[in-house]
Amino acid sequence: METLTLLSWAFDVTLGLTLMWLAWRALASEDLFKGIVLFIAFGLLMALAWVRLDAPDIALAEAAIGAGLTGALLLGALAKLEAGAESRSRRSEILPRPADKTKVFSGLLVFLLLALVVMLVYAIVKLPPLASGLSAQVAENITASGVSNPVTATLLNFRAYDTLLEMAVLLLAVLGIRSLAVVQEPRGREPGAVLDMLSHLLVPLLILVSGYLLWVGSYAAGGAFQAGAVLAATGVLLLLTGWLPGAWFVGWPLRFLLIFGLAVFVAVTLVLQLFGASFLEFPPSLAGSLILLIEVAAALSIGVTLTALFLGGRPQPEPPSSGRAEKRNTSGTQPS
Amino acid sequence: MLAQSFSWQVTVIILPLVAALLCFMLPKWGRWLGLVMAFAITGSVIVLAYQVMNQGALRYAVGGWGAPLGIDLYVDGLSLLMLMVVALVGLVVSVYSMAYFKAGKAVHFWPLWMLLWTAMNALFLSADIFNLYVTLELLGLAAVALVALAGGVDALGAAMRYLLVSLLGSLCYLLGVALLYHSFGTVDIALLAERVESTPAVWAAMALMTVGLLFKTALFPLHFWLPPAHASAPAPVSALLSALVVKASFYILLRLWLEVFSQDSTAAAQLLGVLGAAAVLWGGVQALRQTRLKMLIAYSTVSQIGYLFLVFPLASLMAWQAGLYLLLSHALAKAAMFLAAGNILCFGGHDRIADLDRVAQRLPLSLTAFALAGVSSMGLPFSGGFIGKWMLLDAALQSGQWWWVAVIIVGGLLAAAYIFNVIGHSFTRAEISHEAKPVPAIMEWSALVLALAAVLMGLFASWPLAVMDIGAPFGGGGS
Amino acid sequence: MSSDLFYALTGASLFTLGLYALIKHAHILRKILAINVMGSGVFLLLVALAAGGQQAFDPVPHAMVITGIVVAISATALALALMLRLREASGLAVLPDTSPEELSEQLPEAPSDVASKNNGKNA
Amino acid sequence: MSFTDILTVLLLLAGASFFLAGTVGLLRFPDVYTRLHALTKADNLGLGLMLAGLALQAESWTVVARLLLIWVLILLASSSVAHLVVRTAQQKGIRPWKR
Repeated sequence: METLTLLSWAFDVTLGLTLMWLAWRALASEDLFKGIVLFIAFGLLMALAWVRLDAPDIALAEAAIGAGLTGALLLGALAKLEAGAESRSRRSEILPRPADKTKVFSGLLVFLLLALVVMLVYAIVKLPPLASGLSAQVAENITASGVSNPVTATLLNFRAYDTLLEMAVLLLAVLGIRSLAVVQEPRGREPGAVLDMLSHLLVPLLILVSGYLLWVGSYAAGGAFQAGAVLAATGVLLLLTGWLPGAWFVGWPLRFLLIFGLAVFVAVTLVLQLFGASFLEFPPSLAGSLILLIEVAAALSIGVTLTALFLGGRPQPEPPSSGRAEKRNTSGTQPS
Repeated sequence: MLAQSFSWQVTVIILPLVAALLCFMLPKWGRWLGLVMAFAITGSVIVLAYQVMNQGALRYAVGGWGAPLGIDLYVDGLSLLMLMVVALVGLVVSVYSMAYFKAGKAVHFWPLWMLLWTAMNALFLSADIFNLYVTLELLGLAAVALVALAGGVDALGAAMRYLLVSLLGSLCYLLGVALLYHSFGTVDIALLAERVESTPAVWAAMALMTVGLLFKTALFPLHFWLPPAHASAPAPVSALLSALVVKASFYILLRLWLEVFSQDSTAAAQLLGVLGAAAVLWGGVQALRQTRLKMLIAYSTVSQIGYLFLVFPLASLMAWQAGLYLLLSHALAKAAMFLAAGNILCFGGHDRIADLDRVAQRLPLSLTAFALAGVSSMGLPFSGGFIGKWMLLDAALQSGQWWWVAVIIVGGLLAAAYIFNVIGHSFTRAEISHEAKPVPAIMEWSALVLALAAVLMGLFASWPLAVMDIGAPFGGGGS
Repeated sequence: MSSDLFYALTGASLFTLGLYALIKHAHILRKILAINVMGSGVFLLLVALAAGGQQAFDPVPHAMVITGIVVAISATALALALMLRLREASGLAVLPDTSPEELSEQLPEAPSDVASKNNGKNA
Repeated sequence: MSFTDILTVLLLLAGASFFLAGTVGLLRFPDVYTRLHALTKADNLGLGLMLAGLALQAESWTVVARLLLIWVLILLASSSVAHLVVRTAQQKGIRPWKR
C-alpha cells in the first residue's frame, strides 16, 4: 500500500506541474493556434485533476464545456480572425509590442505577483484543519431533495437560485452576441464523405449519451449542464458539416428554444408558489420529477444556447441557395 | 401559508427576469412590454418598501432551506434604498429609452436592460457571497453588452476593456469567497459575521475581494476603464452605468466591510480613504481638462466615487449615513446629467463643450436638468449632495480627522469649476453651426425629473435617513 | 503535505500565472485565455480545499464550480464576439492603446475616422 | 497476485509502450503524414491493449461493453480526424516528405 500512495503522490505532482507548464506555454507561445491547442490540452488535464479530486461531475463539465466547447469557440474565433487578416494584409498583423511598458513596470508587476503568491500560499497553508463544510447538512437533507446525487441536489434544489441566475448569464451571453454580429451564412465547406458519415453515426449516439447523462444525473455524475454540453457538441458537429438551421427555424422557434429552460424553471416555481410553496421550494414527494422536468428543459436550452454561442452571431434568414458557392468575407468588406 | 411563502422580494427579482424573456421572445412588442414591466417592477418595489417600513428588515429563505445550506434573501434599510433608487432611475431611463432607441437597437436594448435590472435587484437582495458572485457576473456581462450596443470603435474597445476588467474583478472576488468558505464553512453573510476571526485566510480574502470590487467600482487608480466605457455608451446606458452599476459593487464592498471585515482593519480603511481623496481630486482635475461633455461627466463620476470611500476611515454612524446619502443623490444627479448630455448630443450631433452654441436657449429643459444635477454634485444648499457632504464634513470634524474636510471642500470647488465651464459655454455663441435635430419632449422631461429628484432629496432628508435605520445596517458601531 | 493541498497551491499558482499573462499580453485572444486559466485556478482551489480529509465529501463547492464553468464559457463567448467585432471595426485585435485623456480628443460620432487614426498610431 | 492480474499488468505495460512509441513518433517524424501515422496507429493499438487489460479486471459485462464502446468510438473519431487532417494538408499543397 505504501508504494501505491507514493505512486499516486507522484502522479498528482506530475499532473500539477504539467498543468502549470501547459498553462504557461499556452499563454506564452508566439503562435496563437498553438496556444489554443495547448489550452485545450490544459482543459483535458484539468478534467483529469477533477477526477483525482473525486469530482466526476466537474470532470464531465470541464471536459465537455471547459475544454471541448471553449476550445471550439476559441478555434472558431481564431479562424475568423485569420480570415479577416488575409484581406487586410497590408495593415500588417504585427501587434504593437507591449514594449512601451518599461522595465520598471515589469519589475514592479513581478514583485506584486510574487507577493500575491506568497500571500495566497500562506493563507492556504494556515487554513484551519478542514471544517467539513456543508457536507453534513447536505447529507441530512438529501432525502428531501428528490435526487440522490448530492451535486445535483445542490445545483437544482439547495442552491437552485444560483442555477437560475446562471442560466440567465448563459442567455445573456447569447443576447450580447446576437446584438454584436449577424451571421449571414455559416462558413460552409464541403464536408466530405467521411465527415458526413461520422456525423450520421455520431449524432444519434450523442443525443443518446446526452439523454443518459441527464437521466443518470439524479443519482450519479451527470446532469443538465453535462447533457446540454453534449447536445451542444452535436450542434457544433452539425454546423461543421455544413448543416444550416432552416430559415423557418431562426426566428421565433430558435428564440423559444433559447429561453425554454429559464421559462420552464420560472414557470414551475411560480406554479408551486400558487400552491403555497416558497420560491424554488420543491415538495419532497414531487421534487424528483420536477427536477427532472426542469433539467430536461434546461439541457435542451443549454445545448441550443452553447451551439448559438459557437455560431457567433444572430443567424439571418437569407435565401440559402444563391450565395452558397462564393466565399463571403464579412470582415473584409468594410473599406477603410 | 401564502403569506409565509410569498414575498415581494422574490417578485422584485422575478419580474424583470420574466420581462427580459418576454422582450426577447416578442421583439415587436419589446418597447411597450419593457415600459409596462418597468412600471410593474417599480410598483412592487414600492410595495416591498411599504412592507419593510412596517415590519422592519426581512429575511427570506429561498427554497425553504435556510442559511448555511440554502440561499437567503435579506432586505434592510440599506438594500431597500438601493432598490428604490434603481427603480426610480430605471423607470425614468425606461421612459427615456422609449424615445431614444430606434427599432434596430431597441430589439437588443430591452432584454439586456431587463437582465441588468434583474442582476441589480438580485444583488441588492442577496445575503450570500457566492450568489453575489453570480449576480456580479450577470451585472457585468449585461453592462458590457449594453455599452457595445453603441457600436463604433470607441464603444467596442471600451466594452472590451470593461469586460476584461470586470472578469478580473469577479475572479478576485471569487477567490476570496473560496477562502472564506473554507475557513468558516458558509457563504451566508450573517453567519460569516458571527464566525469570522482574524486569520491569514480572512486577510487574504479581504484583500482579494476588496481589490476585485474596487476594480468594478472604479476607484482611483483602478478607474482607467470607466471614462471611455461610460462616455461612449448610448446615453441611457451611460446613465444606468454611472448612476447604478458602479454603486452595486460598492454596495457589496460596504456590506462586507460592515459585517464580515469589520474588525481592526483601520490601516486598510485609511488606505481606502486616501485613494478616495485622490479620486476626488484627480477626477475633478481631469473633468476640468475634458473637451467633451460626456467625458467630463464620466470623470465627474470618478471624482464622486471618491467621496464614497472617504467614509471608510471615519467609520461612524453619521459617516456611513453620509456616504449612502451621497451615493443616492449622486445616482439621481448623474443619471440626469447623462440623459441631458444625451439630449444635447442628439440635438447637435456632437458634445464638444466649446461648441455648445446657445444650447441654453434651444434645450432649456435639458440645460436646467444639467444645472440642477450640477448643483447637487457641487453640494450647494439645499440639494441632496449638500446634505450628504454636510454630514460627511460633520463626521470628519467629530472624529478629528480634519484633513478630509479639505479634500471635500476642494472637491466641491473643482466640481463647481467644471459644471460652470459647461454652463458658460452653453450660453455663448459658437463659431461652428450645425444642423439641429429635434429632441423628443419626453427625453427632456426625463432628465429634468431625475435632476429635480436629486435636488428634492435635500429638502426631504429626514425620510431617507429614517429608512436607513431599518434593520440597523450601520448600527452598533458597524457590526 | 497532502496532494489536495498541493492541488490548492497549483490553483493559486495558475491564478497568478493567468494574472501575469492578462496584464502582459496585448492580444485580446491571449487575454481571454489568461482569464480562463485564472478561472481554472480559482476552481481548482475551491474544490481542492474541500477534498482534504476523509469526511464525507462536500458537494457545495462542486456545484459552485459547475456554475463557475458555465459562467466562464458565457463570458468567453461574449468576449470573443466582442473581439471579432472590434477587429472588424478597427482592424486590430488589441485594446485601443489610447489613454482616456487622448481618447477624449477624438470624435466618437465618426467611427471610421477614429479607426484610421488609431491604426496610424499603432502601426 | 493471480494470473489475470499479471496479464493485466503486461497488457497495460504493452499499451503504454505503444503510446510512448506513438508520442516519440509524433515528436520526431518529419511531416504531417508520417506523424499522423505514428499517432493514430500506435495510439489506437495502445489504447486497445490498455482497455483489454482493464477489461480483465472488470466486475461485470456491462463494464466490458462500455470499455469496448470507448475503443470503437475512439477508433472512429481518430480515423476520421486523421482523414480530415490529411485532406486539409493536401488541399494546402503540403507534399509528403521524401528523404
